[in-house]
Amino acid sequence: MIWKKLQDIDRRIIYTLMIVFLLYPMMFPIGIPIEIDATTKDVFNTLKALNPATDTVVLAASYSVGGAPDVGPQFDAVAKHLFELKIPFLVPSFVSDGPAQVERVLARLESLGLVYGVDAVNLGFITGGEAAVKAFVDNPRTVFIKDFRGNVVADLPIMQRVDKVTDLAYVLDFQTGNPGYADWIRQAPGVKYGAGLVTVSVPAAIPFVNSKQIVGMLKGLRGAAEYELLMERPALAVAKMDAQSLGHLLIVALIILGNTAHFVDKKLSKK
Amino acid sequence: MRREIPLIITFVVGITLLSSYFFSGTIPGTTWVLAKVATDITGWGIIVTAFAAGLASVNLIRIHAEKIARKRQDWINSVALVVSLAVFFVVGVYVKHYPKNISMRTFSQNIFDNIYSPYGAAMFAILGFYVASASYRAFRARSFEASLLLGAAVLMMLGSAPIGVLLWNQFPIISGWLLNVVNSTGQRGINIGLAIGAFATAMRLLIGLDRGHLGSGE
Amino acid sequence: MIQIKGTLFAFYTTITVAAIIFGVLWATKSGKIVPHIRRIAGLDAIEEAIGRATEMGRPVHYTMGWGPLTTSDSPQTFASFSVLTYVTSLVAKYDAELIVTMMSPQAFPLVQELVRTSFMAAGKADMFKEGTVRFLSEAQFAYAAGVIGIFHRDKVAANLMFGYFMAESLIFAEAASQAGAIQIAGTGSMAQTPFFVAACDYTLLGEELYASGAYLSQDVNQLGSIAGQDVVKLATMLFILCGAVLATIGNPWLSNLLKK
Amino acid sequence: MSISTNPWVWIMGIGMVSLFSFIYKENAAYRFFEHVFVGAAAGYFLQMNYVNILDRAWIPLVAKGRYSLLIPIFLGLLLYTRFFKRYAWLSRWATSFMIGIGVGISSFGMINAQLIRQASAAMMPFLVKDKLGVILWTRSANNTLMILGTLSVLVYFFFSYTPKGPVKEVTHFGRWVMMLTFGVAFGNVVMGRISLLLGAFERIFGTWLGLL
Repeated sequence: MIWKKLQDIDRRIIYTLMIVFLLYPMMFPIGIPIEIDATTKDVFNTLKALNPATDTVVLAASYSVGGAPDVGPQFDAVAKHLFELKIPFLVPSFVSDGPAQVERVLARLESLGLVYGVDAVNLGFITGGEAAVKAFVDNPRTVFIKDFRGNVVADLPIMQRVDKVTDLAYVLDFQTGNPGYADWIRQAPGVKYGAGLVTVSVPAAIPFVNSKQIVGMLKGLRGAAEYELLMERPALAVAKMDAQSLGHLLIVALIILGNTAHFVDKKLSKK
Repeated sequence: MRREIPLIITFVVGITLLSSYFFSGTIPGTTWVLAKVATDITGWGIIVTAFAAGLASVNLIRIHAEKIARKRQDWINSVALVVSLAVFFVVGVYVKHYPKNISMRTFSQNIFDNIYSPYGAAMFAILGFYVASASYRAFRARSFEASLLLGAAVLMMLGSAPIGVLLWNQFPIISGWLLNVVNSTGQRGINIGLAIGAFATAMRLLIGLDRGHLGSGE
Repeated sequence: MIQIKGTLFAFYTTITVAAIIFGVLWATKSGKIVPHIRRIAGLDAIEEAIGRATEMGRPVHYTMGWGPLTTSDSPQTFASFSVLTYVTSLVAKYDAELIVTMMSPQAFPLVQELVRTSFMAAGKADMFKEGTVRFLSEAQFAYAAGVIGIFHRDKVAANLMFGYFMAESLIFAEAASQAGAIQIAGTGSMAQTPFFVAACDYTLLGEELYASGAYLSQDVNQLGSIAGQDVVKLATMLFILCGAVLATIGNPWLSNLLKK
Repeated sequence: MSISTNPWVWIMGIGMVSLFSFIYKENAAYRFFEHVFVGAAAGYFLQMNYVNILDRAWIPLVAKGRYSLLIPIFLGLLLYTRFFKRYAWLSRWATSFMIGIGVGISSFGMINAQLIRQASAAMMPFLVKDKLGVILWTRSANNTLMILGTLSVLVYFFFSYTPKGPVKEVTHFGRWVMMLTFGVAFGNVVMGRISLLLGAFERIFGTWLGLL
């Protein structure tokens, strides 16, 4: 009987267990150590090797508010890193949620001394998905007419550094789906391209990392945690990794329980 | 004519864009630069899409207006929908035209930060629960194929969370192998198939062999 | 016009692949080839699902996910049109109720037209109402919130998902399963297929989505195209094998050719 | 930390909890906030599209005299002929224009980025040797597995041929590779999904209730 019941635990019990297992380590962190992936180091080292005098970077904000918990911390960490390295960056958004989220990050950096329009610009949102990526690649300087704050883009000092897409030292694209790495790979084959991915997109992107079409990749929240550790500034992302671990354990335990119940029950009913 | 013109439009636009990936320079017999024409066309697509969004919203509003007018069940919710639609639209448009009005800008950022953004995050986060219930429900080793799915999933979970390496230091190595070798293999095979299928579909549309989307010949 | 560097091989491949597909298609049209498509269980199950919904007196829900028209994922939308045409004709045949929810404003007018004309073709023009095809939201999770609300309020008995999906896939699949709906899905988005496989009753894998139009309609153009795709696949396999053999003996000829 | 006194944060917190409550049961609170959210998103996007029309069509047309923009504006307006039965067919001009873009933009990428690049990535040597000519067995085995696995998956996708005999075995192997792939993808995603939940908890239990 009990085995039959265990095969079919009410999903609400599962949900409640999830809440407990995740909330506990968030309130009382355990401090499980984190190893750093090579693809994260690629991003870090690529940025570190750039020259602030000549190089300009694109941080594309293509992450939706829904996926922001997974990707937003990556953007925060990298933007902060670029600010510390004094490398100017353009932020175009290819999803409509982008600019307002970027605004919050930039405001924080401005309070630390970032000069808007010189060190960074929030270019705003351009609709059209892949077509918009293509439009940006064709004309990075003129495709955005006014930025998110209503300035004329062409007049900003930072834009004088960029004429063609090949003037960009690195494009790092933070994405929760569409448009994403596939669109960039198709539309901008000549550009050094790195991706900040929502965890779900990672397996599908691996073949493109292996074929070097993607150079450097941050994998979800864990990627952000690793990046924070590389910068030696552990922040929010690192704090959440404990909860991740316990959540995984719970799910694995549930799967094992369900399967044990399934087999024991099958054996018992055969007798 | 009613069916020919749309087919011609699709063909001309499609061929122009496709050629722009292979060729540069001017279109033969004209002074038009191919790359520029292609950029213009994709830009126009953005504008047409924006008009389409208006059309679709009319459908949404009509359905809910009808609910309100007939006082159907849950009509209060339809009122909530229409009101929040109006607020977001009006505030956004106002801020666009008067970007220097600070109090309106703050209000606009507030409704974004406290309604639109967290509600989206909440719906997305529901996946955290669903991924747990789906794995519990679906991952039963009922058949050989199901066992493969289950085994790979569990090994991945143990390999990717920081705790996995503490349980057994081989977990990340196994999951790394699964991700880089097995996963690449499967993805590659499926991707190649998908590319061929998608290309064939696109070609049929380009030539005008698929015209189901044009409706019956009225 | 000047050839852009590095695209020569892609150019000839495009021409060749297109030529193979159209060649086989033409041969099928003229009756020289008669392709038989192997069984695709998920597509056979559609009729059963709609039949069951009819018996229960509850609606059938159809979604094509993001339904883009102007991106590289648009072929998935076009494949979904074919499935929807078939679904609509079945719904008309059984006198069931159909709800199509839309996230894409681009595809919305097309789908409205498609469903309306399919009902008309079945002689059931009155089955099409303003609420049959509902645009919910362009925003991914607002759309998801709306759809799962409909699952529960309208007590959907069958949930059909064909097209381009992102993260919302599992929200739909789990919520519909809790509402007790039978589910069939097919997508070309690699990242979402696992969720459909885990949570739906039937799932079309990868390219099967692109074969569904031919399978369901038995339209000669589509059948010919499927046969052509098979020839292209065979050629690709031989190509990969040759490449692997050449790489093993250290001959770079093919990899150099690819860079042209 | 203590509970928030900011009314905006309360709107956020109550809304989020109500939307979450769906996982236990569909209820009135969910329904209300679902409608608020759908409305908000619709209004937000409508506004975005208004801005797009203004910035990309109207202003360049009026201020810079770029008359070619009359074409997309005309096509966009044609979509609205759907409200007039007699002229509804004109809306197909606009939709076929969008389809043309989709066809043109997807074809090259499918062949170049997906077919050619992925096929060439599969062209690995069956045997890998190091500089001294010693065979690296693990890498060789991996490569062989990847090549044969990719080919088996492709065999599974033959539609106009019903597999028999040994070919049937190959399609089985192809399916196994795919099942493993899906398992990997699913397992990998669990982590990402949990981080979303953590993000939401941070807002509810941290920002709103002040417990974190």
